[in-house]
Amino acid sequence: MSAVLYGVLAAFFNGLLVGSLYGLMALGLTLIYRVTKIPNFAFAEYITYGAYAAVAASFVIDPVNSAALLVAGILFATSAGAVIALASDELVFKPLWRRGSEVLQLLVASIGVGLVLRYSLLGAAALTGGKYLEVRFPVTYQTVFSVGGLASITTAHLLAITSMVLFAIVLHLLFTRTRLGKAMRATASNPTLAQITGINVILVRRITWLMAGALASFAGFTYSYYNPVNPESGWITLLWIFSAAIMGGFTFYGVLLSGLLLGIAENVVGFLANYYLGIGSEYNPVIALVTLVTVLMVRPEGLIRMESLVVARRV
Amino acid sequence: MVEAVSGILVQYLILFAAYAIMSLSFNMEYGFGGIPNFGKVLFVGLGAYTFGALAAWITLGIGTSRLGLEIVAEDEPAYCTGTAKYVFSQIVEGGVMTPLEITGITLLAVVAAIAVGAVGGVVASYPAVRLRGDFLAITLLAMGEIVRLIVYNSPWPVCAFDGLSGIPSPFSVMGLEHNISVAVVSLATLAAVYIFVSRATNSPWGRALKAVRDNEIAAMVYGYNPARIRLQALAVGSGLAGLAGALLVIYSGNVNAISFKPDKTFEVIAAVMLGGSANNLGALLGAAIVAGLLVFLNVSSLRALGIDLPASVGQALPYMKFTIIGLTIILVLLYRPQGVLPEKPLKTPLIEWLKRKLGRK
Amino acid sequence: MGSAPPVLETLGLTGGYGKNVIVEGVNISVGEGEVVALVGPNGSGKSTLLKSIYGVATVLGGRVLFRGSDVTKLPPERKTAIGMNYVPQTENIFPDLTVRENLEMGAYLVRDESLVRDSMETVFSIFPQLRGFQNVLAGSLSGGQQRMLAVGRALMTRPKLLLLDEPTAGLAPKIALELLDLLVNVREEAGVSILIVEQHARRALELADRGYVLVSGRIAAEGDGKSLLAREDLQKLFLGITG
Amino acid sequence: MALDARFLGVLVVAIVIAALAGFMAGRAAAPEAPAPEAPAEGTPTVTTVTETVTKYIREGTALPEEIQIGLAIAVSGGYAVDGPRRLNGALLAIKEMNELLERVGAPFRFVPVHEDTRASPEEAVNVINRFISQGIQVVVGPLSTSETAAVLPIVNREKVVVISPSSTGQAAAQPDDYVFRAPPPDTRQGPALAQIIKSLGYEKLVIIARNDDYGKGLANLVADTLKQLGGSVEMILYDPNKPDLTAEVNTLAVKVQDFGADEKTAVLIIAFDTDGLQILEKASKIDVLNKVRWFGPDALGRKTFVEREDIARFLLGVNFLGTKPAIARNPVTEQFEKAYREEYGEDPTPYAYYAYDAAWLAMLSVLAAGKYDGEAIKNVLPVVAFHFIGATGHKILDENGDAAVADYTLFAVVQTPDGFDFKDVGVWRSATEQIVWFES
Repeated sequence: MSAVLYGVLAAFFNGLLVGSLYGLMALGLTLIYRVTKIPNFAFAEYITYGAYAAVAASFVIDPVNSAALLVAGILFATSAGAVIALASDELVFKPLWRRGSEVLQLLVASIGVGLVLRYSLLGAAALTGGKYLEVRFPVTYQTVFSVGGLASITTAHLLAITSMVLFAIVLHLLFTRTRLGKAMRATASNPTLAQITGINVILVRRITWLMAGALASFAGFTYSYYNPVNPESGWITLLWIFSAAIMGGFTFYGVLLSGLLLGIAENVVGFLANYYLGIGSEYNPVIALVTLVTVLMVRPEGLIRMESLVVARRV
Repeated sequence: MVEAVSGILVQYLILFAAYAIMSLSFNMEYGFGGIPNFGKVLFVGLGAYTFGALAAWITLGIGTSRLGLEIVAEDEPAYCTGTAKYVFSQIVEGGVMTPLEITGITLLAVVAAIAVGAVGGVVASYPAVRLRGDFLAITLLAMGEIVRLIVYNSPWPVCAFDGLSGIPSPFSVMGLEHNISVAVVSLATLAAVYIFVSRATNSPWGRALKAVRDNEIAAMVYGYNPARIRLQALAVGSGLAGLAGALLVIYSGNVNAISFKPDKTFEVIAAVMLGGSANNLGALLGAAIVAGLLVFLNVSSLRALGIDLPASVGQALPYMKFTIIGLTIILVLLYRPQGVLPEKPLKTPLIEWLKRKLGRK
Repeated sequence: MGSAPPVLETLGLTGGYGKNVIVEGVNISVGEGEVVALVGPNGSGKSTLLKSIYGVATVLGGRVLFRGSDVTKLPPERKTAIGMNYVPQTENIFPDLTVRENLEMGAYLVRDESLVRDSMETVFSIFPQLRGFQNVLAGSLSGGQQRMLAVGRALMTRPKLLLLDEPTAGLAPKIALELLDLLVNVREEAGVSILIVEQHARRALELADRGYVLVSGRIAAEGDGKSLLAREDLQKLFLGITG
Repeated sequence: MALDARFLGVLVVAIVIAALAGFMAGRAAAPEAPAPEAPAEGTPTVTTVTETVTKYIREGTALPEEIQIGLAIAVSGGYAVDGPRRLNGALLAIKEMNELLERVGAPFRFVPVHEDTRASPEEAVNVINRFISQGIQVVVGPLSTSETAAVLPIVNREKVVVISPSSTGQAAAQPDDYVFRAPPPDTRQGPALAQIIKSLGYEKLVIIARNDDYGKGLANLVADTLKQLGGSVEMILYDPNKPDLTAEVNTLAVKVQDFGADEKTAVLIIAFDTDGLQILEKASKIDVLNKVRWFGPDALGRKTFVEREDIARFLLGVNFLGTKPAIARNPVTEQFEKAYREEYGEDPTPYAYYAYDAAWLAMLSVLAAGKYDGEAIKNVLPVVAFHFIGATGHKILDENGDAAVADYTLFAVVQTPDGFDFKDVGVWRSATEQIVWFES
């Protein structure tokens, strides 16, 4: 096989990994959006905080014991993300929601929350000597197998892909099969009525934020396992996360699919464009965004429509 | 001290005017028309690129021929070269061109910036007719990023990541105090834009826009064409955004795509939300708050005001600035949910007075 | 009304929103198995009275007794739990859930699966139309079907008392009347007492055992449906509303 | 340690003052004339130098009590990671100078005024305008060439001196202006790198570089020179703000493979911290990229790279060779590294050295000018620079006001008892166009 074919294969593998990361990150965003209708721009910061919390685990656990450290990293990350997500809802979003704020107000509030979180972390990192301006989970990924010395599948691939697929399935089942999930959807659909029917909407909301925060920071952990993370990392990725969520029509399977599509479009098309047309890889993000816009123009409600997964359409 | 304060005040007024124009245009689209134009910065950018490239191109063309120079540029516009910067500096200092010529070029480029912005708005109305709400917002945001990434990476139209710099200012050529002149012109422009936008939003067209926002079907019943009204709103709003972009370039003398990240859109949206959506005075007030926070929450501005921060606080201020902006947004939304000035039929004395004045003509 | 306490009794109930008083000093009662209609001109506070009883609006004074015990201060979901249920005038279904899921959510507080299945069967037997649409999103049902679903959802908790807030509002007259007729089935099949606010006053009073006329937040008249309809001083009022 | 710092600081000031005296004396003569009284020979005792400084200060100057040094350094928006470290370098210099001033009883202090330009030329203009209205006459920053180019017309108009600690692109190279740049411009490092690579026998080069003024500018210069020398070059430019760079590394591997991945193929990486770390880590896991030799410019000489064992091993394995535009390490370099570590608990990054030097240059020029005035500072700055040896070595400036040293130290990765470290292994002499290896 020629180098180009290996290159395409490598780009595809890489697209899988990056796409899974986008998808994984977008799942939590989708969860929040589905239940509370908030397009949460502060979501990016939960990811960053998760990565930082994962790294903080290495202060407690000796890095030599990598299995324990991995577990501790995940625990630290998810609990930190869950707490921060819940706190941002309790302090900001819930009071606004009670007042009946419109979507754009909630969105702007989330930008405010994001600014506070991001710049606090940035300031803290910069003013404590700079060692934490960039962090990396001490256990890093390993190559599992490699094709032609070029394309390889690593433990990061396995982690990102499995966890994304797993979480997407779990969330989908949660929403369609369980009492809690249906209560979440009911709360999203008609909060007043949900309350009347005896659903504890406040509790449902809290569970939602805890889960979404934990998901976000799990993604943050995965990210720091794969790449170095700085206080702006989540923010930089946010547009991709939103793209995956919107393109997926805010359905969990849709997010999975569109995350992968974005990742693969960016990498495979980017590689081919670079190799054959000489278009620099600095244009790769453009490819992903053009994919997003094109998909939305053709299918304005996203790749998978929300109801089509839940039920048969009305005849 | 007085000089320091006035210098910072001048910067504040310029940024206020630019943000106010952007806010008024976003407010017209979103507040009155319900179109969440998250690509605002795209149109500001289009205006800036157009203004910068056109002004630089014409000025350089005339300048080089008068100086008897020839510029050879490969793979990039001539105005990106070092020689071009030399020519520009000669124009400012050496009287190579008359103030009238520079002013003419500037005005022409401003008109072009508005026109290109408006055309961009027409293009953006294609998704705006098809998509709603969050989907539209993200699509426009993505379109903005697509354009920004391309402009940032390609030498055309504004010299890629280096940016186009040193564009001669008509005020410097005229021998005026540059920043003060820009402030005066910006405020005058803002006044004109404000009158235009309030008249537009109070006109039958403005009511049609609101009708489309509140109930599209009802609006259709009354004979309005929602798609057409959205297109008009986006075209006018984006033209105004282009104007704001041109003003920013006149002020700084340079244009670089990196300045047009989505953050700027968010600042504008925050301004409108803070001031009060669907209220033009609110948009002004919001812009005043946002520009104020951006300009005054800095070590040098505070020093100019006689506030001397301890060194440690000074070092933390660049970070605290945005934390404070974030907190302000949150607190205003929590305690003044409709913004400082809520939506209401516009019948303020100032506007009534202006209307009478204008009506008499 | 016999020795057993009425299902619902209000004693000098004053209610409204925030500090705004809308209904004042209202005394009404609903007996076991009774259908009671609440009629009156627009803006007279019928819906607010219902909401005050259920606890969605603010109770500013007076008491609400449910089967003899004071439930004035209970939050709505607790009232649901003890056998009272309420169907709001609008937004009374979960549009993004299927018909089946709507009914399941109606029985959210019922933990016993078999009870839920039985209740669902009851609902389908009252509203046979819904059976075929079990897996359809509620939001895509027709207006009349949505109202049926709303009532069906409320029946899922097997309530003793159903508070219906203008179940026919916005429906075509023919469908509205069909729905009202079905409500009699509801009483038969589910053994529930009903307090109904209705704009089709004439038809409602014909169906109801008793009725109250509410004017400007106070009870202006009460009695059985037919006698109320017969009263001349009220004729204009009913004609005014039924159109 | 404190004594060392003061001693070195005093030494530098003494040199400057001597230079100033020479400059004043022979103002009409060639300004770059070396200072005759410079105490370069022999070591002056602290006492005598302090006395000189004290005398000079007492004799009265027009300097205000608080001398503001503007620091227009981005600490967010793409510079979030390295910006604060460069800022720290500058702040350290100001702190050292103030300690010295206190010691000699000077009635004035330097006050840092830092603002974040957010790596945006637009905001850089705002910051400079604020600095100007606040009366600041000398500014350290901005970092990037685009920001520097944007403020250039303004500072020329307002006569305020700007010393960029890290702009190297051509866009800000202009003669006779108020902009000075501490690092040597790419125009020197680029060709030097190409010649070094060619002289070691490599003819096929794949460059992976940041698509910004620094990366692309340098990459183009290397490519042009190498092509002139008969080599072939492939280039991969990436957006430094892109969250993930695996695609770029894959493309790099494919291009290396296409070149044959033989003993004539090499890779040149032009990256900063975050991106560099990512690229090296991912490259270390690809076989093909382990087979060819890697080169890098000064920015790769960052301690972080050798602190990560996997990356250090990779760099050692691919026989990494870096270039840095400085004469061999000098006492100032070591003193700076020591002080920086003590102050901030980590090693300085490459451009923190330049920020440190830029701040020293700014302050010394203010002292040398004897008044806080941009025009006066601009006039003495080249002379001060000529007599200045900083943490990055000698700061002679060229006609554009940019650092003009043209020799490059070559550094490699070595294994030490404690782990890995960088080691200077040779020097590239631009005059002879030859490498002189330190050891055989």
